[in-house]
Amino acid sequence: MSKKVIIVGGGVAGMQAALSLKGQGIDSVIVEKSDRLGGKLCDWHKLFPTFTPASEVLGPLKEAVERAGVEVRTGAEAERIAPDSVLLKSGERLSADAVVVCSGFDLFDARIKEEYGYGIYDNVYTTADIERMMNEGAVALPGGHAPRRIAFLHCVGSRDEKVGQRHCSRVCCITGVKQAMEMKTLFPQCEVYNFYMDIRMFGPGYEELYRQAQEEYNIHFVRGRISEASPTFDGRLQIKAEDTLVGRPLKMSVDMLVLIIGMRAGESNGRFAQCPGVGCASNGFLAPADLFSGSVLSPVEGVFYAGTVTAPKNVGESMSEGAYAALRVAEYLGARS
Amino acid sequence: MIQWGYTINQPRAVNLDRNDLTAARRIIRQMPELQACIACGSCTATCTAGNLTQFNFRKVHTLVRRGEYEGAYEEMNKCMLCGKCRLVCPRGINTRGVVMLIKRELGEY
Amino acid sequence: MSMKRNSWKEYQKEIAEDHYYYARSCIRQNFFPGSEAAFLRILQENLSKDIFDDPRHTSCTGIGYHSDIVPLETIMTVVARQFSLMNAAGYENFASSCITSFGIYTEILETWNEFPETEERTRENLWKATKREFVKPKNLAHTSDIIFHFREEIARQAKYRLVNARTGEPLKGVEHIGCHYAKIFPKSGVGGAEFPYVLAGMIESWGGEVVDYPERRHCCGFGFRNYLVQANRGYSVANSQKKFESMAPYKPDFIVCNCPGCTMFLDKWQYTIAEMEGTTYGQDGIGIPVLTYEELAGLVLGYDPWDLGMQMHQVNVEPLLDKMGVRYDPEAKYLGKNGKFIGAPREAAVNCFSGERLYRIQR
Amino acid sequence: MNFYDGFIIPFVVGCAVLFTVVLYKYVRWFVRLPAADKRLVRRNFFSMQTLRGIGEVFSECLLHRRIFRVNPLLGYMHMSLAFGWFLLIVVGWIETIAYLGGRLVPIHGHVFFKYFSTSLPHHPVWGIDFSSVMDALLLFVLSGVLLAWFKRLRSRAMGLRRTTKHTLGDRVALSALWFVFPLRLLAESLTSAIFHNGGFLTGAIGDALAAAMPLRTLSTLESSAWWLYSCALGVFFVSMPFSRYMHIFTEVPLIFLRRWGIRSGEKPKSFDHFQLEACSRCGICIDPCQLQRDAGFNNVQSVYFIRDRRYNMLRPEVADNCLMCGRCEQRCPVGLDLNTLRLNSRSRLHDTPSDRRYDYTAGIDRSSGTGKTGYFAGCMTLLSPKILRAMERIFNASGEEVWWADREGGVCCGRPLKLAGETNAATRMMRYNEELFRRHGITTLVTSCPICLRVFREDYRLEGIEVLHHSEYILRLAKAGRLQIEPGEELFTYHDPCELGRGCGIYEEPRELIRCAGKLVEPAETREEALCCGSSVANTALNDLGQQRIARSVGASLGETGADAIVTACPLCKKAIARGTDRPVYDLAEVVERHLA
Repeated sequence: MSKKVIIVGGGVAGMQAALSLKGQGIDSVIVEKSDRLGGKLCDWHKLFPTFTPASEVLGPLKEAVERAGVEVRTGAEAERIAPDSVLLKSGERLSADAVVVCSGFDLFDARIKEEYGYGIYDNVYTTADIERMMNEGAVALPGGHAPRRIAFLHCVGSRDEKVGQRHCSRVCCITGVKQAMEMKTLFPQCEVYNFYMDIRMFGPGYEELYRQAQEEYNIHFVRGRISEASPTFDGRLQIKAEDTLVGRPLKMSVDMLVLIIGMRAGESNGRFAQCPGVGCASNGFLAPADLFSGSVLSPVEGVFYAGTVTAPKNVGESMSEGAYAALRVAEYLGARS
Repeated sequence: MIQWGYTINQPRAVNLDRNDLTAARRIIRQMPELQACIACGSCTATCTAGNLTQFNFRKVHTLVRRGEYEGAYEEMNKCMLCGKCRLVCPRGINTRGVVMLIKRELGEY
Repeated sequence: MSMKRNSWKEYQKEIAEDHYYYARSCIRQNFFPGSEAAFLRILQENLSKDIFDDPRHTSCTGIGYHSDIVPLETIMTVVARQFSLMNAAGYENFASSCITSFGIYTEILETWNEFPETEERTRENLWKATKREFVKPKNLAHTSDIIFHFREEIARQAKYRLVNARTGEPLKGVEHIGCHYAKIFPKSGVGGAEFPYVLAGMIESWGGEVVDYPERRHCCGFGFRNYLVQANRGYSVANSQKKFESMAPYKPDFIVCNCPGCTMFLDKWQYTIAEMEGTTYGQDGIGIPVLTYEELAGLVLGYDPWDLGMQMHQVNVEPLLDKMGVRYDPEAKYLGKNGKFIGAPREAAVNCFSGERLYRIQR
Repeated sequence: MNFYDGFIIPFVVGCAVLFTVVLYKYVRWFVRLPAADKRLVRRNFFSMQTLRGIGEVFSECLLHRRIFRVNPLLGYMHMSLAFGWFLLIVVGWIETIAYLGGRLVPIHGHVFFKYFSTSLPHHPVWGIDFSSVMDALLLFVLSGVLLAWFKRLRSRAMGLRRTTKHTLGDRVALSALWFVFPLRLLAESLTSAIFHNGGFLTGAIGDALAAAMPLRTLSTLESSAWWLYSCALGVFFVSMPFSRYMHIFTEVPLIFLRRWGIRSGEKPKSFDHFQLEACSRCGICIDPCQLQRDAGFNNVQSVYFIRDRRYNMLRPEVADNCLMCGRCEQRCPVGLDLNTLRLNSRSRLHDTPSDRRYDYTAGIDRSSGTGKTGYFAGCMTLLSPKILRAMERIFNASGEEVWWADREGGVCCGRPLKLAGETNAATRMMRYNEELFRRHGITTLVTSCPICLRVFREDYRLEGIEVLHHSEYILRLAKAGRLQIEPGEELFTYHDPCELGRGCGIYEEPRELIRCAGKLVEPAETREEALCCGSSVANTALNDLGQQRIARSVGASLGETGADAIVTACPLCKKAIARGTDRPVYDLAEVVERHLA
């Protein structure tokens, strides 16, 4: 009798896990709460640090999943998980031999940082908005004219105790750099300022991109967190920060303020953590068995993790974890039969 | 005549709307690598002049890039051009060239 | 503004409907003596509420506390005594007129909440000092919260609205919120810390238009130590100046504050700046009238401006009165309750039309 | 005999313009010489120097001896043009005199003698067949012209990888020059075709032409050819004082002034004009320039710097972008003080009054130790603690008591500032250090930094204090038996620091010390020809990438020796070369320290 694995979440990690399982002759079902596969990457335009279109990563992956004949159940949201089953919101219970949780992360809701005026002033955007506008092919101000000055603010919803987000979301620094370069390419006359607390360029080619942004794209990096944004008389925004490197307050008006929003733990993590043995780390992400050899294992046998459900990760890391989780699932199932 | 006993303090904020950034842009155009400064401060740490006075190369050029030119020329005149900063700069910035450039561009401030 | 209201909804604050114990403000009753009387009159006469003005209560000693003169233990004991007086009078809703006091009360209540042993010590101290005990108030509100709470009722009774009587255009009002109102605990203010709605709500309900200007959140510059030490006053006035420069392009018709200190400084610093630098920020080269919310409510309800004590302002309020169409007797401005002339201030640059300055402006 | 024909006008006008302008320039520059320079002229005018100058003019201006050293073919080209033309003029005059005796002949007489002398009997005078002699000389010059054309096509064959990019004026003058001699050949041949008065060359060509076309055609062509010849000369003469060909004359006064002891200084002065306009833009300075061959800069070399300065279009990007390594100066056939000229240009661009600069150094003294021997590490050595430690051990081993001038941080020696052109300010730092040295009563000053060494020797007033580079000092200790250096088997190669080698002439001492400690192998370009590490403090314009490229190329060339380790004697060179090689790079002191007995 063939074994069945349920994969919770059809983002890149989930799809890769399904494919890798298939490669080992194990069937799986992807349970995806939205109506399409791909997760948040569907809304992304280009990927750092190479400016590869997200579709070039997602397209082949989706096709492969389709070709492999993996069963995909969209519009199905998992409510509870257990090593042997997944309970859907609809009340249906799917039985399984193993469960891989790839439910990803949630984007931080920038409205919570009221002082930046997201949702209050028209010219405050999030990085997700920028990607959406890029996908729609039109980045422009509400009035339709080109921005003369753009400010990016790093760490919105990351490393911020005031909003209960102590962790670093890792990928936002490089996202901010990437988008700053994209904006500079779109609007060469525009001045782009990135306000940061620390710049954390952890990945291959990231530091190089950062330097390129500084040196070739003339993007200004100011170390200091914007404290507040307020509207100006001419419909722009005034922002205030401290230029901590010179120890002086700094203020300026901008046409666009882009909040580089972080990753917060998926809202479903709490529900999944009700499975005995499964638990969340203090930052709300699911805690793996250990951070080294067991990064894709939950403390419960039969429940596996892959991707950003355990911590902020980039696309490549999430996919690698998908493949690695599949390997560990196969070992687990093999040992049981 | 009222004796106030105080005067109105001028704002300390670097106001990028009011500052004239023309000279800063000119400097960056001639020395784009200056933008690559990550403010590690090793230049200031090793600075021969900085060990004898308050001179802080990193701070001065950062202020200049923000359009705060006042005093930059005088500050840069404290530099001895010995070149230690250039040897320690992890980003390979031509620091001595920056000193010369800022002095050349901001002589009138 | 609609979005701001959304954010305000997240900061709903419970405000008692009736039966308030009134704690006065040192600054307000000294510099805007008509305001507190007006508040009591509005509550009692217009809104038919029960509010107790207890002659036995004291200063909260907040200014002393913020000037490092009064220790924390002392001020906690003083606050405990106020609560004890409230209990004795049979009230459980505490209404503070002063923002500094309001901040003190919220901060101390929160401290007691987090550190119950502190509360215990305060009880002991109060007992030792006065042989009193106390129960914490059920509801703590700033008096501006209460006016905000009844703003629609006041609007219904309004005799004047915040519109230009001649053109029908809404008057533009700058609302300035005292720092200690919600910046300490956003949940303690109506609308939170970033987009407080307490004064904006009044202005909107009474027909005016709120100005959202870049330095809206900035402190007026009082800052206790900044003002109390003469040599530091330059910092204090610089803060107000920053706000004035930021709001001036919007051509506001008035400024309304809920903190007595802010009202005083935004009013008096305009005089100072005009005298020192010759700069004024209002229309026609004169200052911007600065009002307490009680005065604003009083004007809307048709109280006589001189009964509201508005002759005590440094910046003349007549331009605002004229715009609103308020009827008043210019001759009666400096007449006391007994009809005697109380003396008039000398002309000041802040009240002179530009070009006709009586004083040479020192630079 | 009549010496007039319409075609002489371009030549005469050209000559007039040429001599007027040249005379005006020389008088002006000479008058403006500083009094001290004029005194030197007066004092040395009647001395052996003047005679030696004549010799030098002959060997350099005419024979171009120094260019022969760069490349014999290139030397021949320059010599044939210069000496050949000179002989054409001299022999031309002799020919004129031989035929006409003492008769007054106009200036163009000898130039167009073939044309005007058709009425004279065509036979040897004084037993000399002048026609053939002149033909031989013309052939000599033409061979040079031919080589010049060849050089345009294949400069490499003549020892030049790159040649100068010329200005428009230069191109006009050059084209005119190229046409002068072929046109002369043509004109004389045509004349001899008609009058049969040619020598072996012009006569032969003339006979061939006479056989090929009728007399009428010949005489029309003859007149046109003389016109063209005269025009070419005229154009060349007019453009000469404004183009690079000004060097033909200017090198002569330059040689004499230099012989009389006049030099350029750290501030611009009138003598600089003689140097600037004596540059022939031969381009020999381009190839040795590492900024060109490694860093890809093609507009900053001495030839372009001098050109830009001469035409008042010198920009800081050009003036500042030079390592001042001295490699081009070493090769310059005119012997120009290229570094000094560069320096005083920078001084004009950057120098500022320095009334209060470096006042903050007043009263600072962080020196330590006592001893008659002082050690000045210099800023760069302070960043190379291995050198510092090695020096300390060497001092200890030799039992020397040392006064450490700047171990805890000091004031820069001032040379970097001076090299950047801020000579006034640099002086203030020099005075500070001088005072510091004197206060501590040292008699010997040792430094491990050649940059400091050079400024101590050239600009400091240190009477009574002997200034030594650590290579000289350590060698002296070794020779005096105060240090025992044990020989090893390691194979070293040595990089000559610019400031130490070309700058101070110290080549032997470091090598001798290395040989005490191991074996020494020389790189391809060494001693006077040694490469620069690329990080020279003299260059404030070169970016990091440029420095790295040069370092890699130097590292490669040192690596080619197959040595186990690279030794140098400058902390800056050490750091720079280490970036460009995977071999260990040591300072001389470290090598000695490791081999101390």
